[in-house]
Formats: sequence, C-alpha cells, structure tokens
Amino acid sequence: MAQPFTKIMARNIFYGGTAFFFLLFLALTFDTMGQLPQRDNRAALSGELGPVIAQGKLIWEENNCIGCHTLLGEGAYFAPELGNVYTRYGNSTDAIKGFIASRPAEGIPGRRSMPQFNFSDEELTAIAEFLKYVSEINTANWPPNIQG
Amino acid sequence: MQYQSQAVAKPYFIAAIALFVAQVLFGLIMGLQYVVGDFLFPEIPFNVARMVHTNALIVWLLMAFMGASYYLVPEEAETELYSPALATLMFWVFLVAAALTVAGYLLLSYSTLAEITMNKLLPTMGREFLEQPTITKIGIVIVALAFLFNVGMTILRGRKTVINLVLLLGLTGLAVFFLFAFYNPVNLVLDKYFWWWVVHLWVEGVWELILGAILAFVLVKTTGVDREVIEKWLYVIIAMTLITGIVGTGHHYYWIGTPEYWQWWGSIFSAMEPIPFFMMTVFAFNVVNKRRRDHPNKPAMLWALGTAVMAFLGAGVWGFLHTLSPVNYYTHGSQITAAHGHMAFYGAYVMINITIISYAMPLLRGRNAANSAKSQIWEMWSFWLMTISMVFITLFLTGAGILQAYLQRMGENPQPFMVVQEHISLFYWLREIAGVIFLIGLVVYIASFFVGQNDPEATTAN
Amino acid sequence: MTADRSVLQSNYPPGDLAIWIFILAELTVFAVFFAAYAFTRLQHVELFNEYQLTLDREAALINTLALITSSYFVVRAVSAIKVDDRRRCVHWLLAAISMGLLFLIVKTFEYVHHYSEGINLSSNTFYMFYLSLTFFHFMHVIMGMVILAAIAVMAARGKYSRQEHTGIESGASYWHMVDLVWLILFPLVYVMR
Amino acid sequence: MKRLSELLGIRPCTLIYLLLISFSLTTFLVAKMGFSGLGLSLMVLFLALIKGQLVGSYFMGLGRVRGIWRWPVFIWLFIPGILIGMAFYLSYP
Repeated sequence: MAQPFTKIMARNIFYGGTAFFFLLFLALTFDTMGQLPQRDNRAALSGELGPVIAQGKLIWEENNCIGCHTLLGEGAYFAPELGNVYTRYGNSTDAIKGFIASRPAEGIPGRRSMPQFNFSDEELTAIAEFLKYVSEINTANWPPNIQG
Repeated sequence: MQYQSQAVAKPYFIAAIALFVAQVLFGLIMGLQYVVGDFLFPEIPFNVARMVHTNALIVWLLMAFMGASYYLVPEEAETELYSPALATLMFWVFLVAAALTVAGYLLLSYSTLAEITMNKLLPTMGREFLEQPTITKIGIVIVALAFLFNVGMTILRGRKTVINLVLLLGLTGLAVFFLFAFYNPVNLVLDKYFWWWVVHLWVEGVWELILGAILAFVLVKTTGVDREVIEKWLYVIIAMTLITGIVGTGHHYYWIGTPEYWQWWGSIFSAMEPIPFFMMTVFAFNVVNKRRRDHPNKPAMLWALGTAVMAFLGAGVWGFLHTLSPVNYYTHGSQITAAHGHMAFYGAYVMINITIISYAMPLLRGRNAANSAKSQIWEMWSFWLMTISMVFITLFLTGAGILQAYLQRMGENPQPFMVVQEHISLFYWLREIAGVIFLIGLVVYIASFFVGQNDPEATTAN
Repeated sequence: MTADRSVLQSNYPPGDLAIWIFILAELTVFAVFFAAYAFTRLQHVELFNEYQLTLDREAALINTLALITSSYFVVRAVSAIKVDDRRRCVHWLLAAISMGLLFLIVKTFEYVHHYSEGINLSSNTFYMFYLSLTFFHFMHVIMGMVILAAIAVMAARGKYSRQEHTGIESGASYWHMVDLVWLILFPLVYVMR
Repeated sequence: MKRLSELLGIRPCTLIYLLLISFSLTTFLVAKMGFSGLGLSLMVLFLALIKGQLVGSYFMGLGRVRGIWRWPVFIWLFIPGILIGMAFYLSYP
C-alpha cells in the first residue's frame, strides 16, 4: 500500500488550489467591475461637480480624516461614520460646512473634538460635495440607520 | 548560528522591538484619548497617534519578517547570504525612512507632510494603513525589491527547502500586492475595492505563508521532528489559507458599493477561514508532542504554541464572530472590528515574530542554544502578561462593540455615535488598564534580554 | 471493482489523503451553498419558481449524462491500471476528458444564451445563485480536466502500475467529487420546484 | 449489487452506471412533464441523494473503506439533504 498522504500531493493542491481560487476571484472581480457603474454613483464624478468631488477626496485624504472617522464603515472608530453624514445632516452641504468650520481650535475640555483645519470656503465646499457623493453610493442599505 | 551572514538579522530584530515599544506607547495614548477626549489635544490628535500606532506595527512586522528571513534562509539553503552588505544597507535605508516618516507624522501637520512630499503628483496618502507619504511607499518598494533579490539569490544558490520556497512565495506576494497601494482613483468604490487587495490579501493571504514558514522552521529546529512531516503540513495549511482567504476577501465587499452577491461569496468563504488556523493549532501541538528532543530554549516553544492558539482565537474565532453578512451589517466598523484586529495581529503576527526572535536571538548573541534560566523565566512571564492582557483587551473591546452595535444600530431608539461612546466608556477604561498591563509585559520582555546575561546557559533537565 | 471485498478493505479512501482533505473542504463549501439556496428560495418562492423555468433542462440532462458517463470511464481507467493495462487506462482517461469537454461546451452555450439576454449575477437572487453555483462548479470541471489530463500524460509515460497508482486514484476521486456535486446541483437548481 | 451484476453478466460499476443514468432520466422526465409540488420535489431530492451515495460507495470506492472514511459522503448528502428537504417543505404553505 502506498503512503496515504504525500508531500507532492499536498504541494500540488497548494499550487492548484491557489491558482484556481485566484482565478475565481478574478472572475468575480471582472463581474463586479461590470456592475459597479450601476451602484457607485460615478455619474456624479463625470458630472459638473466632478472636479470639486475629486478635490474633496484629496482634501479628505491629505488631512487624514480616516484616522478618526469611518467612511462606509472603514477607518478608525473614534469619530462618527461619515458615509451617510449628508443625509444625517438633513441633506445639507451647508450644515456639513458649518460644522467643520466651527470646531474650536483648542478643543473641548475633557471631550473628543475635531481639530480646526482652517479650510477656505472652496475647500469646505469640496469636502461637503465629496461626502454628498459618497452618501449616494448604493451600499446595500448600510448603515442600518441614520446614526451610522 | 551556522552561517556568519545570519548576523545581519540582529539589527532588524532590535529595531523591530524598538518600534513595537513605540506602537504600544501610542496605543496607550489613543486608549486614553477614548476616555479623556482632550488628552494631548491639539498636539497629538487621535489620528496622528493612530497613524503611529498602526504604521509602527506594520513597519516592525515587516522588519521582523525581513530579519527572520535573513536568519532562516541561509540556514535552510545551507549557504551564506548572497550579499550581507546589501542587507545591512537596506536596514539603514528602511530604518531612516521609517524614522523620518514617523517624525513627519509627529512634527508636521498631515497636510503639510502631504505638501512637502508632493502627494499631489501621485496621491496615495490618507488611506487607512497606507498613510505613508508616496515617497516612503516608493522607498518601501525599493527596500522590498532589494530584499527579495538578496533572499532569492541565496535560495537559488543553495538547498531549496519547502520552508524557503513558501517563505519566498509569501514575501513575493507581499511585494506584489503592495503595488496596489499606488492605485488611488477618485471613484471611492474602486479605491476601496483595490485597497483591500493590499490589506486583506496581505494579512489573510500572503503573510500567512510567511507565518507558516517561520513557524515550520522553528518547529523543525526545536522539536527535531522529521522535516518531511512538517513540510507536508505546511503545504496543507497554506493551501487551505489561500483557498479560503482569497475569495474570503469578499467579506469586505458587503457595504462599500459592490454588488450584493459578495454577501454570499464573502460569508461562505470567510466562514471557512478559521479552518487553516485550526489546522495550525493541531499541527503545532502534534509536532511538539512528537518531539524527539527537549530543546533548552523553552520560551521559543512557548511562543510557537502561543502563536498557534492565539492566531486561531484572534483571527479564526473573533473573525468568524462578525464575518457573516447578516451579523456584519450591525457590527461593521464598530469596536468589534477593533477587538478582532487586536487579537488577530497579536496572535498571528506579533507572536510569530517574537517566536523567531526568541529562537534566534540567543544564537545571534553567541549562546549555543538558549538563554540563561533566569532570562527564560522573565521571558515566559512576559509571554503570560502580554497574552493574557491582550485577551482582556479583546474581551473589553468586544463588550464595547456589542453594546455599541446594540445602542447605535439595533435598539428602538438608535442613539448618536458620540452619545453611545459615553455609555460604553467603562469598557474603554478597562481596556486601558489591560493595555497598561500589556506595557508592563513588554517591559518585562525587554528586560529578559538583559537579566542573567552572565549566568550559564540553561540546559534541558534530562 | 471486481476484486474480492475482503482483500480491498482499507483504512484509507482511494488516492492520497491530502486530496481527500481538499475534497472535503470543497464539498463543505458546496453544501453551504446548497443550503443557502434552499433557504433563500424560501423567501422568494415565486421568483425562484418563475426564473427556474427559463433554464435549459435539456442541456442540464445532457450534462448530467456526460458527467456520469465520464465518471464511469474514470472508474474503468482505474480498473485498467490495476491489471497493468496502461494503454486501456489512457484510453479511458481520454474518453473521460472528452466527456468533460462535452460538459464545458454545453454549459458554455447555456452561458452565452444567458449573456445575450443580459443576465448576470446582479439580475436577481435566483440568477445570482444559479450563476454562482454553476460557475463555481464549471471551474471545478476545468480543474478536474486539468488533473485528468496530467494523469493521462503520466499514465502514457508509464508512471503508474498495478503496485503504484495513487496518483490516478487521487485524480479519480477528485473527478467523482465534481460529478457528485453536479448530481445534487442538477435536481436542486433545475428541477425541484 | 455484486451478485446482481454477475447475474446480468456485467461489471458492478456498469450496473451502477446504468442505475445512475436511469435515475437521471427519471428526474428529467419529472421536470419535463411539468410536475411540481412537495411530494415530487422530495422524491427528486431523494433520488439525487441515492445517486450521490452510489457514486460515493461504488465510484469513489468508499464502500470498501473501514472506519470514519466510510462516512464523509454520506454525511455530506445527509445534512444538506435534510436542510434542503426542510426548506422545500416549509416553502409549501
């Protein structure tokens, strides 16, 4: 009787299985890329406000907002979810701009506070438009409610 | 130490431990900021502390992986390292780049750092775990390529063992998937989709190959069990890892704008992700039970077994806890994620690196096999202090997360984020206390390198 | 198959144990998928019943027969190598592969038909399951054929014999698994309503 | 099975093969004639489980194995079989 369990066979399964499931993953990725245009709100990006949203994303990144907030549930868990902040603030970009602009520079004693970034009005608009764009992505009804 | 060039691993290990200390210190700062919101504000805002915490972790794990490779590849290949000088040079390049980056985080505002590193030319900054300036990222790629070249040439020149091949495969995958860090489209869904190709395919994919290879190496060395047996297990474990882990990426594609079928694909495959970890636990205990000799380095064995158990608990069990999409709907982006992240990283990657450091350091420092008995006792104390406090950190964060998901997302009257945070502050205090004990454990660990240096080497009591 | 039962009793299934661990893992995934299909159907009975009728059951029947036949050929190939008949063994394996090819061709026609109607994974829950399940299985058929082809080449080179044929048995076990999964998939997705 | 196949003058595996083919044709005819309903669904499911067990025991050769390896295919058929049957049972009001 041959050996019941050989290294060669284990190796073949490793290589074969990895290639197999990576191909499967690529196939699913391919399908996803075909589906995204119906879900990811890319119309907003190619629209009039596209460049503003792009600027907003850059500002979002260059101030490391993800270091405290989550966006669509990913990021740090120190500050509120912002994927749906536009709807939470009553579908108002002005409310978002007002909140960011009004943060006290020295913080709030004993409590968490968002830093004051001293953004210009143009930058505030860009961030708010970016968050509005994000809120219109089809996220399969996540978050469960308005509180994020 | 059988080959002179293995010595280049030593500075890598020392720098890794130093960064580990930095990581834990900044973790404690963040933990305190969770309950005392204005602590160090606005000098070190939370996001800066978090960047240092997570990036120090990533860099020290990479440093230790490199150190581990420089140590074990020559021994496995039975030849000297291709170029020890290149390895030393790359150590300094990497260390200086990491130090400058951390200094940049702490001394400059993030937007200034983005400006002076010309992020606008190729914007890659400001995404979770990939906060490094673009130029640092390019530096990482160069260091990784030089490292791969060095290790690859060594393996090519010498004996080709399964451990070396698997390690090389893991390291190559690490370098390849990091390239997706440079892809950052304006379209947020695409951005997030491929961001996970770095993050998930690293920690639940190729890093596990590295983990498996290092664990297999230490077990071969300390137990004397037949290499054939261990290599067979290694193949089966990493096969299961990638089979479940690659499509398991889908558990990140539930709520970020991707099609809803990912809820099925992701749930089913990631529900199987604990299997390879379970196999690893069975494997490690099996091999240790069948050991043919008692290696005098007891702590190394303890860390090896600890890795197998804690990786299963942290990555396997705590991952499974919130991986099914109906559960994840309520827990996504809550403290549950943080709980899982802490125990998984500690159990899988921190512990495997300490395992190899624990095994290799006595040899690198001129001992025959092990430290003195006194030093070993200190190290084993540090094992229990750190591991148990990490279990408690995880439990407290899990408690916080369950309460958070309930109050904020499930109850009759869902409450706002900040209100809920107040309600769960008790858990954050408890977590911080556990964190302090972890730091004590870490201090004991470092002390173990200095105590009993002049004592004779421990031997097995046969 | 014809040999005496008592002689063949063994503690291990035919083939390498490693492939069996893999087979069990794969079967588990399919089992979860099947149960998920059945319980999701419970929530959308009418949708499932409606769209099930758009599937091509003739094609599914041909494919079922193709896979069963192919599995049978593989059994014959294993029997052949056990009496050291290498030439026959290779012939049976090639016949099995051609049956697999038939499966792939028929299934591809089905996919082309769906594709031309604009159906994809996101069309509705039924199609999501139908396409996921069959495509996942489809890839297994390809994988199985690669394994059978590798075995056929090895057999043709004379690597197997009456004493040593673990490789053939491993590949055969994998191929039977592919067949086994389809035997449940066919009634579940195409017929039961 | 062995004695029956000897009686018919064919190999056991050929007999199994013919059984599998006829079961599949039955399943197909059920579908083709437009039958539906709980009873038929469960019958079709049961036929499929029998087919699975035949493949497991005779093609995969698990019928000749001692100990735990005899059972994985049976368990694999049994548990999903119960679950699927239950789900279909519940789907008929």
